[in-house]
Amino acid sequence: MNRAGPIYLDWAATAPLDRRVADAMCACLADPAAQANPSSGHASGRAAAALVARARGEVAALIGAPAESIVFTSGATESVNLAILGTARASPREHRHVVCSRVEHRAVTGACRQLEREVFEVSWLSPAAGGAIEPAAVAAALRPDTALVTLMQVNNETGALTDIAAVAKLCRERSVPLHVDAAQSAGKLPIDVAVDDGIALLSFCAHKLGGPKGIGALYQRRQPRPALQPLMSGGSHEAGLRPGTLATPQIVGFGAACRIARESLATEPARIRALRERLWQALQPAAPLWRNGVAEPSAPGILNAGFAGVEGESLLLALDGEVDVASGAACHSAVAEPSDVLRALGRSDLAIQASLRFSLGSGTTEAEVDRAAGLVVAAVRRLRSVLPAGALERVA
Amino acid sequence: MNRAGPIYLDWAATAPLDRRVADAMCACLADPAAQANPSSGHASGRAAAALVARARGEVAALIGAPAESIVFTSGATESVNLAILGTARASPREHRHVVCSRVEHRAVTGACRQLEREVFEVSWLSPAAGGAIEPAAVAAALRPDTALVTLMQVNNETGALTDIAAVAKLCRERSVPLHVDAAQSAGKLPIDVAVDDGIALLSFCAHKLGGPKGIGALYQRRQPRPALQPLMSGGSHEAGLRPGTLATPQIVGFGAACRIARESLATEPARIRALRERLWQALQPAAPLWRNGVAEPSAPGILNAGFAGVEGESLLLALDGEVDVASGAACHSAVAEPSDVLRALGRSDLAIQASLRFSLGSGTTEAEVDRAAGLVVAAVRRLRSVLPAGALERVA
Amino acid sequence: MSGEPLRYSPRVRELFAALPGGGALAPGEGVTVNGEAAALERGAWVRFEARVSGGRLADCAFRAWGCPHTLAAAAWLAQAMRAAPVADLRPAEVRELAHEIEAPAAKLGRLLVVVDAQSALLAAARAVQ
Amino acid sequence: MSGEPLRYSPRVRELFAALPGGGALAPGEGVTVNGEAAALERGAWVRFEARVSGGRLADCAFRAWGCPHTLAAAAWLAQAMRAAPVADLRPAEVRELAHEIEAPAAKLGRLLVVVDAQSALLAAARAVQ
Ligand SMILES: Cc1ncc(COP(=O)(O)O)c(C=O)c1O
Ligand SMILES: Cc1ncc(COP(=O)(O)O)c(C=O)c1O
Repeated sequence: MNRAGPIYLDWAATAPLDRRVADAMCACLADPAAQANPSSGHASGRAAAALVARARGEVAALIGAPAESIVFTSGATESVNLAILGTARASPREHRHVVCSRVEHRAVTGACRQLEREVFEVSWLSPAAGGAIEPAAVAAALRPDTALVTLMQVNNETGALTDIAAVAKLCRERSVPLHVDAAQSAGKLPIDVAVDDGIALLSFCAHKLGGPKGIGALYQRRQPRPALQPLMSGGSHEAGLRPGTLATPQIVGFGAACRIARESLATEPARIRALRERLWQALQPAAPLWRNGVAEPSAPGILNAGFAGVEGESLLLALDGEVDVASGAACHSAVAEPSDVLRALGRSDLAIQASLRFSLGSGTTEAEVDRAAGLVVAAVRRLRSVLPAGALERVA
Repeated sequence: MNRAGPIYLDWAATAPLDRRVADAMCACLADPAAQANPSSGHASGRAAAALVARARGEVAALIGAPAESIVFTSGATESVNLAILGTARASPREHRHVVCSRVEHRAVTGACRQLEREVFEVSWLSPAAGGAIEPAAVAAALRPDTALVTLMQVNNETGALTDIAAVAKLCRERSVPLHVDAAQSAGKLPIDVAVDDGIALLSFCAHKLGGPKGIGALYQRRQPRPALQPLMSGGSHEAGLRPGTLATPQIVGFGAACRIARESLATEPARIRALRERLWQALQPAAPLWRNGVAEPSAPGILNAGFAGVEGESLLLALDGEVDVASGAACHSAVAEPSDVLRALGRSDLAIQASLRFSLGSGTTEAEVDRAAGLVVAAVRRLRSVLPAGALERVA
Repeated sequence: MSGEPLRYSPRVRELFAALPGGGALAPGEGVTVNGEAAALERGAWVRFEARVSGGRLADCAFRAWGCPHTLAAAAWLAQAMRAAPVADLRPAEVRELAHEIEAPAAKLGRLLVVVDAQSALLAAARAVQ
Repeated sequence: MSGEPLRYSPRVRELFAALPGGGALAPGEGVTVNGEAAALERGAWVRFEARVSGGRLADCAFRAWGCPHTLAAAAWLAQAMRAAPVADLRPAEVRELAHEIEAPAAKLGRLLVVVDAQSALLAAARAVQ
């Protein structure tokens, strides 16, 4: 982000577009030979289709998948909806049970609630204390009529990491399709669907890993191939699963971002994890404070911290224009709605209000972390300096 | 398109990105201040949201709508599916009838067929001889239990123009929501939903009018506001109708393309219509030939013509690399599938095979039209030169 | 984790940035009184302190936990009351307070807490006269 | 209006571009025979013409309506038969023909029409010997 602007610590909401990806996209946007509809059979259409094919291979390679197992969508939200609604609606009549958790993204919980309005029964798993879902909890929830298990690998609010390999093994043994919401993990942690072949479906998107907004992928395993009912009609694009003209420059950008992310997987997670712990240390002068979710196992780039006695909206305004962070609560209206995820971890509404999610990414530097921590500590102290006596202990 | 490459006459499949749109998008892709998630409340998020808000106004202005009536989607396919499935599924139980036509795009016919698999009955209107739907046919199909009328303004294969103003008036009088698929007309013909206020929903996308692929809009009238059930879950974006992180650069490009299209509406349709008639004249040396659909009323840029005695796949290969045109048949497999639209016009399968859709756009020049016609005439003559005696009369 | 953009009037931003009168009362002559109100579930906890001297609120300070509007309203009221004769002071009208700092309707519940704290302060101030 | 990219082998592209032997027979000595087959619903109509002279197909030409594979196959066969002794000629095997020009399996039905036309030609050629 702009060096002159706020320090950007909201990479889990979206990553700024990688400069190399922007270059690849601009070249494609301006290239006369890339303009046709990739579905058109003529020479210009075939040139565009070749760009799509190459990018499809790069996207697939990030997760160890063959190119033909990737369905392009408009983002993780669509991938997740297609995976969940599509699998459930295509499943045999006697399979009417779905396993999900209470800490999933709203795209997942929303799709599962939609299934509840249809004929499905959903088992809502609670996370362990650290925020991850225990494979044992999944095992206990599986039933002969389970049509789908859907779990996130990394929680977008706490960074909690679920042992997807173990869940995949379980699902493979029980022949239950597993859908993984990898929006927060793809490109940030190694994933290999060839190894974890219990994963039947996996959703991710470009903009969380340095690619463009508005493009996502759904991985669909080949063998055995989970049946999917499309969300929309309109043509035979994407193996009949997802109609609509393919967005060549978006796909090219997604491919470039996946290639870059893959190359950086050997070093970036450790670098970012170290920065996160540096941030946590640098925030200590704002004690009393706490961490929402365990330190490990976790995604490298997410730190969710709460500051006793602090009101969330005021903390955000105190940081406004200086540090871009996410609140523990969604302020859709005047009264902020405490995060369901943090509630599932047993946090009080006041503690949730007093929490911030800091998320770091490939562009984050030590200097940014240090400056941001200093600004947060100062803001917390200023707000505490006017607290009524007893409020520090009572609120959060 | 590349001057050195094929002559591009497939603007109805997709328009090459307008250079000014590409510039606006590249600026946005590279702008540090435009990178955040427009849904984020922090300073960087608000900066992105301001870009989205401006573009929303430009997109709305193209069709005479207020900004808040525009829902951003991934394209016309999604808009159409959201409009049709969304309205039908949200309609009162006693409204279980939908009016559609046989010449709609596959996104529309597919969505209506999906409704038939649910609890709906669909009236499939046949076009008049010229390819348009008569308002009288709509009037005759309306029933007390009609939940939705869905019609395209301009047919993507023939360019036939349906009198949407008359249909809108009818629907308004009968209080039936009308959805217009304007993918081929928005930005190419004037549309004003403030005047034609019988239009309850209107779908269009950016890439048909010089904007980026992968972004579309659904107009939803405010008063009365048609109820819509979303296709996906995931958040309160777009008034709860369409979840997922907004793609700022895509939206910025869409806005720029709509502004440019609106400014050119006074002159471009006449210029393109004249080019199309020039093309039709220049093709006459390939007689016997015919026009699929009437010359007028029609969209300016589409000419669908058939060449007696010519096999479609061979004609395409003869033009391959020289002229990018669409076939009258979709060659999904070895045996080309004749277009349903041309079938609905009463064309034989062989006549459909022998047809090409030429579509012109803002970048099309007289020189291109003349050269393309010359190439087509030469190709037709060459193929006819090896025809068995009698074939010219028998096939097509 | 996302939400509506933060929208604050310039007046709120200004008061929030400076928090005039926030914290402890400056030492001085007179009797110290206070008034407090809290509604944690509504998101506000406000305490006013004042020194009453010569029939006036010689000084007035606030402490608060709450959103920016709450803090701004408390700061504004503390300033407005300063140096005023206790006899003239009336609890603020919530709507006028909201109008003064341009708070949205959804924040009225919190501003009520501010006014409740002010009422308590004024009662205490009248009692020591 | 869209579809799979056109995929043709270099051999098909070459034959299609030149259409060697397409159209009328060059004038010359001998008896003219022909063989024709058509299956419009399958998308092919092929007619071979040949001059038989001295027990050989002194010349051979084709006419066809059909897809590029059909035209290429007809052109290839016309060339292959040219100058061959009529007695030695056998109708092509559809699979060999497909292999020769690298036609996909889905096109076998059309190539059958080409072979049917060839068979008719050969029968006619044998009859005039
Ligand atoms: C875990 C998770 N799943 C799904 C999504 C949805 O992604 P998008 O908004 O790009 O569709 C997000 C993004 O917030 C996420 O964090
Ligand atoms: C009439 C019509 N409707 C809908 C669409 C679908 O547009 P998209 O592929 O951009 O989603 C098209 C594009 O082919 C069209 O011509």
